[in-house]
Amino acid sequence: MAILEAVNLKKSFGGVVAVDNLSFSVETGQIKSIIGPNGAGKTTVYNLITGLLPPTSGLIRFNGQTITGLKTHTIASLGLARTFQNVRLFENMTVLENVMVGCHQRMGSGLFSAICRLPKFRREEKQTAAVALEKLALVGLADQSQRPAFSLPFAQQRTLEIARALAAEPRMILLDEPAAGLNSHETVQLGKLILKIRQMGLTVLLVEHDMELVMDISEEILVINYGKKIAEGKPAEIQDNQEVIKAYLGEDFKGR
Amino acid sequence: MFRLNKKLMWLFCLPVLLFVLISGCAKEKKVYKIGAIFAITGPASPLGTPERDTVKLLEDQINQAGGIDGHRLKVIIYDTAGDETKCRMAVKKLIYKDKVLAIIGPSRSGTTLAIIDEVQKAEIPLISCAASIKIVEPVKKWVFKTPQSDVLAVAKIIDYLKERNIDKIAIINVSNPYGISGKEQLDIQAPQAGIQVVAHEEFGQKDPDMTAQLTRIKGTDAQAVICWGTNPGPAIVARNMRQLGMQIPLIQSHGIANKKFIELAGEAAEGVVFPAGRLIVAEELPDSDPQKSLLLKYANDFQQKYGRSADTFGGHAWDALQLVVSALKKAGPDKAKIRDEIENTRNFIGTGGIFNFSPTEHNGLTKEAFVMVTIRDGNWRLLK
Amino acid sequence: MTTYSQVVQYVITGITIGGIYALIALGFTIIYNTTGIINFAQGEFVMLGGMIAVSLATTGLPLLCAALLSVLLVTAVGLLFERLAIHPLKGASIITLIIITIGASIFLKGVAMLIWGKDAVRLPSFSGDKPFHILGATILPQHLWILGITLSVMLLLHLFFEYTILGKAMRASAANRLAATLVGINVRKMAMCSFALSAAIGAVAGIIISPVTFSSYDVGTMLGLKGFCAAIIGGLGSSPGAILGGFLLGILESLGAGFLSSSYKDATAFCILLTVLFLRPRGILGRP
Amino acid sequence: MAKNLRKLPSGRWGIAIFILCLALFPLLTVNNPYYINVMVFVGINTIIVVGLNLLMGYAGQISLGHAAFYGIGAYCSGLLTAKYGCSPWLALPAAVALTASVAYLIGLPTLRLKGHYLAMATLGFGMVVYIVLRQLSWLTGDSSGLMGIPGISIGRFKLDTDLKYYFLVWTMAVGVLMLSRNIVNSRIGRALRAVEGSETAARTLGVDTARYKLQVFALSAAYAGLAGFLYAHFMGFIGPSTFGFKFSIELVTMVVVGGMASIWGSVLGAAFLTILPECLRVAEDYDIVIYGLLLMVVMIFMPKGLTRTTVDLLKSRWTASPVSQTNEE
Repeated sequence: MAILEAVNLKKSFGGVVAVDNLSFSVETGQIKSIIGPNGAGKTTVYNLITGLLPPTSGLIRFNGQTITGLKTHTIASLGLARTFQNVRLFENMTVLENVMVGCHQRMGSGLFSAICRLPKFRREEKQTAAVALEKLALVGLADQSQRPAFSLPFAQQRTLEIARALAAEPRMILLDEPAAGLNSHETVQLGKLILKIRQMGLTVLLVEHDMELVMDISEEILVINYGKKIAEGKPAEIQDNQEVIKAYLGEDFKGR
Repeated sequence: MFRLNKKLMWLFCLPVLLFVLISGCAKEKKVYKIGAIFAITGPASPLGTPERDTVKLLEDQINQAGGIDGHRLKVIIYDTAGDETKCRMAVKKLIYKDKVLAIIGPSRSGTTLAIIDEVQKAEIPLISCAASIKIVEPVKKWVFKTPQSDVLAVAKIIDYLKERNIDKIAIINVSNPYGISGKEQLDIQAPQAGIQVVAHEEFGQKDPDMTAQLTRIKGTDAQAVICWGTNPGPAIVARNMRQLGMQIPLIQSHGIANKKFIELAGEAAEGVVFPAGRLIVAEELPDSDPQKSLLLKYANDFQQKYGRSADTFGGHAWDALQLVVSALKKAGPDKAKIRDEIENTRNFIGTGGIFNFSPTEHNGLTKEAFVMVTIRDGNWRLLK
Repeated sequence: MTTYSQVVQYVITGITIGGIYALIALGFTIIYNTTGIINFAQGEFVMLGGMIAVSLATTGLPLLCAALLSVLLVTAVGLLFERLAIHPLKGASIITLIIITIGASIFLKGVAMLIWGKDAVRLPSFSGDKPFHILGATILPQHLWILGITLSVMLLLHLFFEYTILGKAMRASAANRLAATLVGINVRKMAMCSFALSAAIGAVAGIIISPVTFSSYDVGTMLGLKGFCAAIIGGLGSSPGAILGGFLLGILESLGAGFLSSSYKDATAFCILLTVLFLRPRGILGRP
Repeated sequence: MAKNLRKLPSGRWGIAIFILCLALFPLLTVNNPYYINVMVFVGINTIIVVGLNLLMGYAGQISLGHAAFYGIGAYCSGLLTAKYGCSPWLALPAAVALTASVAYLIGLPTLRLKGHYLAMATLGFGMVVYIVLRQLSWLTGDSSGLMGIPGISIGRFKLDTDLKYYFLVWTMAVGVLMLSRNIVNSRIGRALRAVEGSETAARTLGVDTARYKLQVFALSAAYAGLAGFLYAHFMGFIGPSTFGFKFSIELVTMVVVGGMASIWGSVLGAAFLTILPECLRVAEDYDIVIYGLLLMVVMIFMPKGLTRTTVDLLKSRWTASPVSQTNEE
């Protein structure tokens, strides 16, 4: 069953068409990648899915429910989490607090119970901290929990962002170039982490430039250029697709 | 190193020595301390500044003449910036830190009303320099005021209008408590005298242009414009009226009784009529006028010391301080007795008029305290 | 007086005052574009322009000399302000910088009060006070001066930004600070230029308005606020927006005072502002 | 585990010491009502500034119209008690509720605006309220102000001296401080700080940013309403000029000078800028020049505000001897 479906998605900024009549779907439990040259519209697709931008036309269904037009935080609460190409941590908070924000929607206490420190509130805070620490342990940041987020090295900032997204306990996670700026060792670690996430039962959608990572872990790949789909299929198929090679991968990739 | 220390030692010793010296001198007779709070900065500063200057002038004069029964007079002056909160703090400081015997000021009605409770509670006499009638009506035990209330100014203007057979007027006022209170008084008193108010307009304290308001007045059948405000607004009104070619008479309030108005309005000031205390037309008063000599002296002293002409605002402070001083002379340094003396003051000749206080009257003036003044050739002229 | 000629009168008044608002709004815009700061001391430049011109004029200097000298002096103040208070703060947050401009505004106001006292002063009109009539409305020659000089300043600014190297450099650093740095423009120097320029514009506004509305040490606050208001209505960062916003605010305010209620004149101005913002959250000509 | 939750274990001690200082302050001043009086205003301003700091420092929204809420609170309570003979203790919830709901209604359209546009919109709102307070003399009593606002008493016990009022004001101020601290270290507080850090990221994590911004806006207005209540009954008289643009700017200045996103900074900022003008009285006419200059100097040399700069200094000393903070049970 498809957990995410995009139907005839279109987004134009003024005269520029960033996403053009794009349709694709992601199967539950899959790792799927979207690749394409810079400016192909990948991040725009993410912004459309998460509701940060309204599509000009078209539909997005998540888990069978149409989510176009819903507010970002509502979409998030349906079980869709994401990371950002340019890391967006809450720099004014500790690592642990960052992840605790991720737990936000699973907690219920409002302004009043927070003001009064009701027992329910205290209990919930404790549980949340426990969950957050668990997520940090998963990505290997548990020993950094009290550091201010901005003081982490870049690679760890990226993994923290993933932990934060996981804390929302989503059904599906959208990763936006998680390997950008990482060295090869860190990239390998990241690949392992993504696989681990999939094992937990999450669906992963990945936008990435690191072809090695993409080819290694993806089950399916979608290639877009100028906002249009030019190919879709298994990694092996994509590697052999003439259209893709011509438009994007170039001759040197074929040689590899 | 040693030399430096010696210098330092001197630096510390000097103030101590000075203090000993001063306190030694002062031991002869205790200093009488009086507090003063004026809006020296802020929007009401054109009122507060001459008030402060007048008080400083008087303080010097009194001390040069040997003080009050040999006691030096010290007036501690604080700025309220026209702000109620600041004023309240200043009053507290005067009462509890400086321990003054009486307080004069503040300049604005709002600030005065804000400290009445405090003054009543602390049981210290206050002589306000603000216009509103609400300060003394109903009478508060410890609160007096010297400026002629706007009620009296309005009454004087109504008399003038009736003499000229004007029965339709337009009001334009500044949108601060001074202007609004004037408007309210006009609205009350005009109908009683059979005068119809055909237009109400308003302008902001710092508005750059009033032609819109005046154009509206021009569209009515008003026979006179009455403007209630303090500089610079009224000057702009005068100039805008001239610009619009409005021929009907312009009557201003006592808020323009300083030379600045003539300077700002230029030619447009000619022919403007307004009620004012006798100070600004002192020279034209008949010699029989009991206030004349006093007014001339104050005006000359002020001009000499500050190189500016005195105005009625400074006069209010003059009256307030002189009232306190004369009460102090009789009563000595006792707040309650000072209050009683002020309340018992009769026929006190001040700059604002002849004051007659009583337990039911804490302003002590009648509308005779006003004369109607017009501006001719860039100078004030007594009407009639 | 007919309603028609009343309307004409209101509009003419509105245009002259609106011109002043527009000039102040332009000052805001120039600094905002190059530095991202809202300069709360902008009104103080206007005040200084008027006050300095008046005191120079009273020393017997010809009006034109006094005016030019005043503009130069205020420009110097603007430069000094940027050098001493804005420049040293590398990478401070915008709100910090804004508080500094508020401090500067209080400081300049205080200094002006000490130098010139608290009373209002007036510059003589540039060419007499004899009103003349157009379409049933009356105008003072000074109003024409205001309008003429306002429009010329706008034209000069346009030419400056379009055709001079410095102007182009300032525009470039406004459009994209990073790119401007990359092509070798000294962005920090541009910040200095922007302060100088908007101080000069403020001074001009202060001088031309002084014969009509007088100057005093505290005249800047309200004018500054209205200018800010105009800049926001037009769309912050857009020069045509600032001009449009200024004239719009001036005219609507005057019509509001004439036809609605003069007691609520300032309230009218701010209600217009709120309405515009609710309908177009980025101002009329603001970039989305 | 619980240790992890409390960022500053010394926070409780801090509050205890703070309360002790406040309680002892009257003894130090030999009970001089002038100092007590100044401290009352510091307390009142603290309440507003803490609220404004929640809004500015934590939710990242600016308000240049907060004096309006202060005014609405003061006038609401003043009118109810002085004109309609209501008990102040009934007027208090009314004033707080009114300011909060006005803020809520105003916030609905306003908080969609960003940055300087929001600043200008709140400024405009503040101006409109100020003008209305000044003009509606049939409602607000008199153009120069509303007189005869009764004092507060607790049962038979009348809070008729400044000292008694001082304790009332600071009890409320400390209450507000503790509440605000609770909020900052809670789910909502984290959500707010997240909004300040990156609004987009916060939204993708399911934080309904608009809702929390609105809630904090209303809460900070409620604080201002409470402060207005305290002010009105302390002064016994209120005039519109107190609640104008100037005070709104002063409040923002207090927040920034004290330090954004710092509860203690709010106390420091309010105290500094309330006491400073009193100290400058000796300078007479030069006071506003010095005030302006000091404001600039403080911001130039401590761009992060008084508390942040001090804390950073202390921290740089601490980090010299690294202490591992990891603690798991």
